[in-house]
Amino acid sequence: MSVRIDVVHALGQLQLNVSITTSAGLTAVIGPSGAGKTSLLNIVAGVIRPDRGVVRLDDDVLVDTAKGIWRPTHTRRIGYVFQAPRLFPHLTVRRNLGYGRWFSPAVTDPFAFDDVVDLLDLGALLARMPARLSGGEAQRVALGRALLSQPRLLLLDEPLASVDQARRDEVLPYLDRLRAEIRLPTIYVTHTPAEVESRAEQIVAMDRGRVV
Amino acid sequence: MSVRIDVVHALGQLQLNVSITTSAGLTAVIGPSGAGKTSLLNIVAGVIRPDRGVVRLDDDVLVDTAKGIWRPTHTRRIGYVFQAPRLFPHLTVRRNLGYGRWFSPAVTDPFAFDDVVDLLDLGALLARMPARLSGGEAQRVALGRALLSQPRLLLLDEPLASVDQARRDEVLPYLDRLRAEIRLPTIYVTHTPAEVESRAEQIVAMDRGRVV
Amino acid sequence: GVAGAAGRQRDLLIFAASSLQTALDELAPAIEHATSVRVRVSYAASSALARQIESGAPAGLFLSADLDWMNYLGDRHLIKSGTRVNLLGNTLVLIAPASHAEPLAIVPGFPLARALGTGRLAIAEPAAVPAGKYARAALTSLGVWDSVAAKLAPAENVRAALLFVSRGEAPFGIVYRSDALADRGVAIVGTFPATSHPPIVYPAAVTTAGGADAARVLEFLQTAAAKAVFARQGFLVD
Amino acid sequence: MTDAAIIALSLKIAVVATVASAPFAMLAALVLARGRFWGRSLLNAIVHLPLVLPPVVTGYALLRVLGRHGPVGALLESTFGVVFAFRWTGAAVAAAVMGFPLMVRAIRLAIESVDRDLEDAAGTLGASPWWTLATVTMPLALPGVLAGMVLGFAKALGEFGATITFVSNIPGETQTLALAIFSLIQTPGSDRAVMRLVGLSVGVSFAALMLSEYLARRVARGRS
Amino acid sequence: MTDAAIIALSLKIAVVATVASAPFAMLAALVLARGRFWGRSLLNAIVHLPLVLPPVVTGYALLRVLGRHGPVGALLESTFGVVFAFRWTGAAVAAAVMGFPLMVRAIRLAIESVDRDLEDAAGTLGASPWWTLATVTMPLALPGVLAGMVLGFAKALGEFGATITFVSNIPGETQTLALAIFSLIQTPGSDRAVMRLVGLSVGVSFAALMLSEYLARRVARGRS
Ligand SMILES: Nc1ncnc2c1ncn2[C@@H]1O[C@H](COP(=O)(O)OP(=O)(O)OP(=O)(O)O)[C@@H](O)[C@H]1O
Ligand SMILES: Nc1ncnc2c1ncn2[C@@H]1O[C@H](COP(=O)(O)OP(=O)(O)OP(=O)(O)O)[C@@H](O)[C@H]1O
Ligand SMILES: [Mg+2]
Ligand SMILES: [Mg+2]
Repeated sequence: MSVRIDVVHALGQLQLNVSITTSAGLTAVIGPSGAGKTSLLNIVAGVIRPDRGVVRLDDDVLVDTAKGIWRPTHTRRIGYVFQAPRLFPHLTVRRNLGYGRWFSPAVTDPFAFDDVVDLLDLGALLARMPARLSGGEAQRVALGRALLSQPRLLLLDEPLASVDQARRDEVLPYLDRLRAEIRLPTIYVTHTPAEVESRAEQIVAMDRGRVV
Repeated sequence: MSVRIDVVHALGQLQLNVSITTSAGLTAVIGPSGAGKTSLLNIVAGVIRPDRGVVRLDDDVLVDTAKGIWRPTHTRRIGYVFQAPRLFPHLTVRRNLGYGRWFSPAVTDPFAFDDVVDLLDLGALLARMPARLSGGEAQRVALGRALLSQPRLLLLDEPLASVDQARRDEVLPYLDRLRAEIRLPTIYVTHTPAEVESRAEQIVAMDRGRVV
Repeated sequence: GVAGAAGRQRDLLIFAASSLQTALDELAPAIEHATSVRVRVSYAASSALARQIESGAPAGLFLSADLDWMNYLGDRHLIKSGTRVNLLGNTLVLIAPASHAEPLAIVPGFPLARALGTGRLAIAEPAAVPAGKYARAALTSLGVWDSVAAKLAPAENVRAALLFVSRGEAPFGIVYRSDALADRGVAIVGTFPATSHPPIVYPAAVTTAGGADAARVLEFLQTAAAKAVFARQGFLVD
Repeated sequence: MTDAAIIALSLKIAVVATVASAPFAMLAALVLARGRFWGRSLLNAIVHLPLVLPPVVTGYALLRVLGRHGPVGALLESTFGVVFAFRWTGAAVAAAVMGFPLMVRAIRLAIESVDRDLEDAAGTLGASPWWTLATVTMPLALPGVLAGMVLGFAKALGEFGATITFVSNIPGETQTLALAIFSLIQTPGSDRAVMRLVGLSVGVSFAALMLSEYLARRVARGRS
Repeated sequence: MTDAAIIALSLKIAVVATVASAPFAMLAALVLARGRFWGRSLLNAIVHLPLVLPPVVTGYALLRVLGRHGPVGALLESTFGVVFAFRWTGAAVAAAVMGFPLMVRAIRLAIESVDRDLEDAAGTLGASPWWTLATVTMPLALPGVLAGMVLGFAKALGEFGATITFVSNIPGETQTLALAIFSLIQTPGSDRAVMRLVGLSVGVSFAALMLSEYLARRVARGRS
């Protein structure tokens, strides 16, 4: 699957102006704080409506401002792990994890619930409310929730920033496997290029709203 | 200055049971997600009241449950950068930064406002509301705010998790300088031991609520 | 269903002005006994009741404290005009708190304003509530209205005016005799001559929705037995 | 009427008024909190009307519109056989209308304080706006819904002016505690009886408040 | 009284009632939201009382307590020379009391939805609980304070039963729009005049609502 992003969007003083095409696999987005990385993901996910431009997944046009096309967020089937966990505070961890599955159309289920729970070591937390999770625990739940919604594209905004090294070393290979097995393309924002250097098939370096 | 922490506190299933003494300088706290690192800082700052135990800064007893002593948070003069930025959403960046200065007793001001703003590169953000900051920007403001409150002890909970490498490389030496110049002891929680390995005078490794 | 529903023929809903409550509640068992009609009474302001009858309220009998609102229904053919009677009368009295009540002769030009001093005269709302309208007419014909018009404390109804006086908030008030008698906190210091105001009349009529039961109850209310109860409450009966 | 019967009737009216109007109040609150359409200010003003006008006016308007001869009242009667006029159902309508602005404000306030980021997150997980509303926004606004229902219920207990004007003061049918108290106040020498009914009112509302606080605490505890 | 004079008086009473009771409402809301003491449920019940009781009862209670011969009224008169009876100030008191539960609920709801983490953060920066309250909690609860004041103001405009019972219906002194409407509605054939005053009421409240929404939008915009 290829992802085509070609957008212009004003954010206060910053002018976001990005044109990239990525093909299947892992795309890393790196760049200093305030470069516009999160905003770019927001545009792809449908959380921000860009001023101008096009977003396409293969032939599926998600945004085309010239043609007045704008597919609402919930129809895009794009998994998004936000920079903050954004767990639903009124639902247990289990129900947070299950939230996206209501809407996932697939019959076969490559992301089996138990697999994800095991991988992210969430077993002991399932009955917990989000207010009682540690920072890293919450971020892992957010990652699991996105994976379990069976997306066709995964957006990760520093998903491992507060996850410890040991678990990071487990999660990254798992993501690799997912990409390999079900060809789930991933856009990965990070401050730690080391995390993705060896894996990323493409690295997009951003600064001040532009690809550099 | 030495910090003495000897506490027991139940957190759901986890039993936090820590006894450490640190002396002036940088103490790193490392450990997997859910180890109890944040809870430990919360106890020192006065955000959580431990079930049992003692917290002392030199001779200043902050907590002594046996003697019924519990100094309220705001009288402790402990700067705390939380794991999430917790900026005041109704105040501009400038007023967030200045919030703690109302209460800081010092006449001489080792953390000059402009110095901190320059160091953390916040100049362009001063008039901004927190809702319009990127993740890394918000975390830098939170760090600046804590520094500017003129604490006698600094608690940092993964303060650089979403700060990019370049800035990280600037901030860490600055913290070193602060510690050297005004002998500001710091307790630093991190997932990236590399960040502090060369600097920390003491490394506390935690797991499941205990020092290991 | 309230009245008229099959199987409950012997129930009658009466709409009555609030000021009749004490008397009617006392009479209810006697009415039932004499007419075999079980009555339920809804007490409210005459204006509200009249408008409800206009909107199809299932009341069979209307006892108004006010001629105007009975006329209002009459004009709209909502009462059986043949049944309309002036059931009761009342007397208008000047009252003062029982603790310091001194008689005041009510004659043309009597010094009410001076007696009030800086205090206020409690009356029912003179623009709207019947007792207030009578009070205003009486004071006008006695030539003292203008001198007290700026010193009024108009109340929602007679009982509220009574309350102002019995609580000592107002040094004087004008209410019906029937109300004054019922409150031990006030004393009657004078009675307005019947000629000083239009006759105080409580008209009653069977509504167009009302039937034989309503007529029978209205008839009973005009018997000597009923009149004795009304009289004891301070109403005028002839 | 015995005290017990009056209390039972008052409770029935207040509960029906609160429960039946809650969905409409949620809808109105939602539209006011989130809608961006031309007539929004107008809707806002209309919702507040029962608060702004003297209750007698509201009652009179109800009588005119929902009475037997009123346009809506006549229609409801002929099509559905539903009659509000001079029935306890009408008293419930009056109480609901009078409590409506209170419910809407509380719910709206709660909806407005829901974190939009969570709704965005639900969207990326595939939840349509309506589903997000049902599973995220409204559950998070639940404390406001509860607070609104408490206000509506309390108002329903105390409502007097609109009720007596719309459905009169008929013992056993429309005479609630508030109306019974009013009637008694009109009767000199009944201070004792007034105090008794006032005491009952206070007792009923105290019980209702305790219940609501208990529920609110449960909601809050469920999130920590 | 001209319409303009009645409107001016109504506005004066409503504004004074709303502004003067706001601090007390904030205090009560705060105590109910945050206090953990024995009499909390009782305080909660007392705050709700004016909603639960028929307005006439509240007016009667005010007369008993704050009237010239009431315990508090007599004291106020002898010590401060303050008189409420038959004065516009008394009408403002009645309106304030009747609107109080509405204000408290809205403010309390807003306080309860303030993120405690932010208060903790203020504490670590050296802010005492009171200073935190003044600089963090209350500013963040501002939308609720505004909503509460809107409800209180609207209620003050419509208040009738407690006002007329407490301070009577004196043109130019205590006769608000609501009381003027009441007088007219009792008079046959005055529908026209009633409609005019109702129209004015609606107009005044519409203006007040627009203003409040504008302020609320400014508050919200200031945070984004
Ligand atoms: N209020 C609470 N009730 C129950 N359990 C809690 C509560 N708060 C925290 N915990 C649990 O206590 C443990 C320690 O939490 P803490 O936040 O201190 O971890 P941490 O070491 O900071 O982890 P991280 O690196 O993920 O931030 C976690 O397992 C967490 O789920
Ligand atoms: N609503 C907004 N109004 C104005 N400016 C905004 C708004 N949202 C974001 N910005 C600015 O746009 C820039 C890009 O923000 P973005 O969140 O995309 O950065 P980022 O690359 O994700 O940074 P970080 O690594 O710190 O998370 C930042 O300078 C930010 O302050
Ligand atoms: Mg970002
Ligand atoms: Mg932590």
